[in-house]
Amino acid sequence: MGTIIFFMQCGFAFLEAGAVRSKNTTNILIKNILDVFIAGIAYWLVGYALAFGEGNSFCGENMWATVGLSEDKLAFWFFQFVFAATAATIVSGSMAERCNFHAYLIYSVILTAIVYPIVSHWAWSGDGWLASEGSAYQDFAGSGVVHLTGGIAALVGAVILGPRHGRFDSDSPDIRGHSVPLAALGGFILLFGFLAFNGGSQASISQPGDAGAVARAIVNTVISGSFGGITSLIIYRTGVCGVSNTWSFLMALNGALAGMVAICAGCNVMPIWGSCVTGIVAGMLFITIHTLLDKLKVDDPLDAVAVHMGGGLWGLVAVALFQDGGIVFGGSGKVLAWNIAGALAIMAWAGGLCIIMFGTLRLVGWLRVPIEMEIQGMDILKHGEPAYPAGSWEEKQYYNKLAANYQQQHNDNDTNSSDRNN
Amino acid sequence: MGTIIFFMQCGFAFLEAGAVRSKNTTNILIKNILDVFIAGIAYWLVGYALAFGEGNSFCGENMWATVGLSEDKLAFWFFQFVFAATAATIVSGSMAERCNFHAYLIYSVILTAIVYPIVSHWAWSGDGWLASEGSAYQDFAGSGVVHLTGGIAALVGAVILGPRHGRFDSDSPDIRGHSVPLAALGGFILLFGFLAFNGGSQASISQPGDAGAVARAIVNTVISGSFGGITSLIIYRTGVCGVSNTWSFLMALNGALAGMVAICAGCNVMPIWGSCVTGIVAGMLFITIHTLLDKLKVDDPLDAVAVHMGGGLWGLVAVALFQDGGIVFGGSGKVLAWNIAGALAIMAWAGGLCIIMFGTLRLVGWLRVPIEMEIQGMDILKHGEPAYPAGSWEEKQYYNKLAANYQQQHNDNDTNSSDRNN
Amino acid sequence: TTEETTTTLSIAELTHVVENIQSNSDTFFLIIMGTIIFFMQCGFAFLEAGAVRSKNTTNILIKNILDVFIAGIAYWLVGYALAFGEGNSFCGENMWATVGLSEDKLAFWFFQFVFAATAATIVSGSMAERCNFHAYLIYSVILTAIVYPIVSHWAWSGDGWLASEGSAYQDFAGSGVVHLTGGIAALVGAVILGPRHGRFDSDSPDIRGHSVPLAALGGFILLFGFLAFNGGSQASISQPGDAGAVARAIVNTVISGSFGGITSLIIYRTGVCGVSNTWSFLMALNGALAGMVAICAGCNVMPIWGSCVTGIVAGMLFITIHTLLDKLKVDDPLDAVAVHMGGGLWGLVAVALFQDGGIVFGGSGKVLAWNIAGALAIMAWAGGLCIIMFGTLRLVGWLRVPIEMEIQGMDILKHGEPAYPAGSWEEKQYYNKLAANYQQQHNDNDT
Repeated sequence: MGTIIFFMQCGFAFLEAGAVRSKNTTNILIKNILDVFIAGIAYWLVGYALAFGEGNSFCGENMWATVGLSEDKLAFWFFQFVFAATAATIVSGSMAERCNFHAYLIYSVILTAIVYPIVSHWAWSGDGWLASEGSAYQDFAGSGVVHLTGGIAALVGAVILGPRHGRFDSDSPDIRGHSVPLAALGGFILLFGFLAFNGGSQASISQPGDAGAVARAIVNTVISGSFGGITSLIIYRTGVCGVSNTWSFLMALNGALAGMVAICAGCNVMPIWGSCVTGIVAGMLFITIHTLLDKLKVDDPLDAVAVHMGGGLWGLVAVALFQDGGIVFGGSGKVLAWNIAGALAIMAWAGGLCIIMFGTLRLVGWLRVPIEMEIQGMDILKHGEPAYPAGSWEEKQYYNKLAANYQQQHNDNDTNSSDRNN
Repeated sequence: MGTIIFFMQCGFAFLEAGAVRSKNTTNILIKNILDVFIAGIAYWLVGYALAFGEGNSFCGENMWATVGLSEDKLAFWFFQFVFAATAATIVSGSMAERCNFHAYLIYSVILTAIVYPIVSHWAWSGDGWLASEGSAYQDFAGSGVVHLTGGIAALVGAVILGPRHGRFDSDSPDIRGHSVPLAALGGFILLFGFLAFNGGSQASISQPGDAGAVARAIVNTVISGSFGGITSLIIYRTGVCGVSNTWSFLMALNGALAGMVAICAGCNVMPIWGSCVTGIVAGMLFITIHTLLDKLKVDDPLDAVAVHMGGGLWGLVAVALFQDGGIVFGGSGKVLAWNIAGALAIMAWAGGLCIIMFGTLRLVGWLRVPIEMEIQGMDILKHGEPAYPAGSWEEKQYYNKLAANYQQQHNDNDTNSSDRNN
Repeated sequence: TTEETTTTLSIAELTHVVENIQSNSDTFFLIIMGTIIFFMQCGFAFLEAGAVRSKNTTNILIKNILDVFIAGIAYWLVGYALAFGEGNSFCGENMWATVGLSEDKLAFWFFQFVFAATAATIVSGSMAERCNFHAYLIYSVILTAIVYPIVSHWAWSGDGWLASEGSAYQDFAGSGVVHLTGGIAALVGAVILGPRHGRFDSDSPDIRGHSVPLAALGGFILLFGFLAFNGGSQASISQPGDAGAVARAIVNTVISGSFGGITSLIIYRTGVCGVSNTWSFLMALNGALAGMVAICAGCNVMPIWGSCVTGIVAGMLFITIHTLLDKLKVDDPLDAVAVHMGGGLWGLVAVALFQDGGIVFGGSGKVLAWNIAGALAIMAWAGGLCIIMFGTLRLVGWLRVPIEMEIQGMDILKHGEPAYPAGSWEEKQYYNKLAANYQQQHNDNDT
């Protein structure tokens, strides 16, 4: 299962690669692949110790560099490492196309070594204050721990970094991703990976009831994602948000992802109609936040904030409402209270640290690339590897075609101008 | 296993995306992703009840919206849902580039809610007439249930919809897909998914003999696919079908897929040489149907009919011939008779329903997009998301290159004309 | 006494049930892992597709998909028999076309078939963009039917001379058997075939792949597949200690790959190799792959810090061989030699050094000696056969495409399927844009 979740890195990479312009494609790809390597190293050296070492209710304190980790726990290490890499990857999306490479290196080390591990210690380690006996915090597959943490970091990053050049100029056209198929590929892989993400969070399969819980988690993920996708597609189509009213592929995809994020927290304990409602609300919430950020001139090329922060927050509420014995069944509000407390703590911790980190980077001028580099693209200037080198596309078929078409275009223009002259 | 089969949706999406022109890429991608979501909703609400609810020999009658479904069965639900989505996806291929989006929404709901579930009830539910004790129908992984159903629907759809504008004009060039790599990506994912599709159909792993059956299913799938691909590649190369004689990638890929479809029915009970023969015949059959449809001016951009209907039909015959104790071993023809009966019933049911459905859609004028939209492409007009937005590819390297090349091209042309003048 | 009989019976039954579940879960484990490794073919295909020019994309894709089909047929008919049939210490001699293979062994067949296809695929990378299609068909049959199976017989079949009791050869997931074999064949092929037209001309620019995203896709899939490749090599999951070994293999693979990638990225950035000093995506990716190849041999027995060192050295070694081949004017478009031969060789050494009880722990050098012997034997066998094979093909003139075809690209001339047909990209948005830009460009030039 960890192996399949690992594949989600590929999904994020292509979702992001498709959503940037061709001149920054290599840049976003290298960020995503380094997320894996950096997480591998940082989580090995520091992160796992902070997360699952023995310690106090705030953080763990031993097993640095997995020294002293028993062999049985290696599979668990791998599973948790993949989660850490996922949390870090979310951020690179909202900061795409304008973030400096050095700043990227710094923030991804800090996120995977410190920010995320401590959150996961709170909720998933035996010692953590959200996992202790008195607590009723419920977050099965990380709506809060993974997605809210990543989403809030993405929001802070996007705000401090500022929008891309020309993004909110009234006279320039929308900035679009350069390739819908690449984004779609990423989306499909993420849908596939989410099934493993939510199913695998049971983390065991040999106990009585495990198989049922895993199956329930997967079915709920499918249903919530389906309703999320259809909901946001239809809302976008009606145009109530003041935006265009087309059948948008990216809205359907992101709505589905938001639905899947929202069901993370409770996918093992919800009845199926509950995940249906969760998905619908997640789809609506996604499109609301998407529109809102646009209004506030926060530039998030990937909608990472709307998907992960929106979905994550709602997920923590939804589990308290719809789980068997939850509030809509007349249960107590204890889970809801604890989940809200947990969400606030996560937002304060991750948000606070990110404000300090990104703020410092901005003050010393490392956060953002110079405006010339932003216009020319980072692939050639920074990485020396244009994503689609013009020299490797030199084929007769294109030039013949182009020459012919240019000729025709030319003629058309002539006709047009003569029309105008008349 | 179900999770990996789920990934086949991604395979279909990219096989189809690569096979259409760039102006309809977003359109086909959104169809494929919605197949998942629509199947998720329709199969949850209606389909599963018709397929595996308790009922009569024609259809099931309870467990609508999975109410009353025990937790043990959720994994089974997920597995069957993925199959339903697969059957629906096959159809979108043959109707690509000219089918109206509303028509698409309607037919995919009907396919996943009614047409496919009832067929699967017949063959795979305990109550179904093809699964009853008297029946000898054999269809392990759905050559008939999934692929023949999807294939016949694809055929009916393509015929009623008519060919794409300019497809069979004698003076216009072939319509080609816009990207072989995307199609290849889809193909590779499908090969990968088929291993899980056929292996996973055992649906249990803890009984004695299960592991052996799964292993046999997978090895047979590999062998049949390999021979199918090589066979159709070589036949195409010889040019006996009156077509060009190049080493065609798409022929090799589609031949292999046809081989894998054909082995579905008997992959658990065939000797390995049997799957070798099955693959070879499937490859030949694929290329025959491909040529035939071309002659009949039926436009199937994806060869979905040749792969799934051809492979599916032959698979139902092949299992009767080559299984241990089958006809070539001197066994009785009972399985063959039942399988042919089953195939006819499936074709009558799925074909009949599709004729009514697509016929009605055509009569009310919802089936096909207007000719202007077909020429300009649906991505921009319908979805507002061109797959490769020109604005996001504005890079200096391309313009410098293009200007230089255009100049050179221009000069070449001048030289050529002056040559001619001399 | 009746009670006793029933008890014994039920215990016997229980044992039977447990054995049954064990063998089933072992088989299932192999199949799942094999299926994921099968997906590595897709990874190789796209890594290579992204690394060639657009005019040869279909060509490299068809080679990669045929690798699967050809390996399926050749390994079924001949390869498996040579590899795992009963026989002598050099090769197996029965079970041609899997006749006589028991049902239990089918999962094992599948797993080994996938490995064979992997070894063959490595070669198509280093020979990309100029190798004749017929030559490709011939060499991939020979590689999957003869060259690779015999190597795997030596090391992994009970009869093989590297697997016999006296031997201390250690190669868990095939640093030597798979990657060194493929890497040496790739090297021989690239040398005999010669560089691409214009590759080392001083005045022409670098030849680059046409699409970084495609290469990246392949790379991500390979990283994913390697986890299964190394984890799955345990080949069973029901024995005590199996789960631990699988987990250790996967963690070591992650760590070694991470350090390999970061190391070669940083070295390339410093520019010490005399090359440009940018943050290169392909360097990071290939360094990570080299790290993962190098950890194959010992991923089940190394401490985690050992795989950290292995990865760092693999990253350095990768970039050294990459630079060296460039200097020697050997044209390897995919860096297949540097990744697989470099990583594979180092892996065989690393396991002897860093495993629990290895040389750095004061252990004996026996494993190292045997591993070096094994590496030399593999290089002699695979290298020798490839020299004969590629040499003959070159002599009869089948090895390389004519220069005109190389310049125009093989997609249209050989396969009739351009990867991106110009006719299917006819959209108003592009022409309007182009016309406007050309105009502007024109004006700029005038200025």
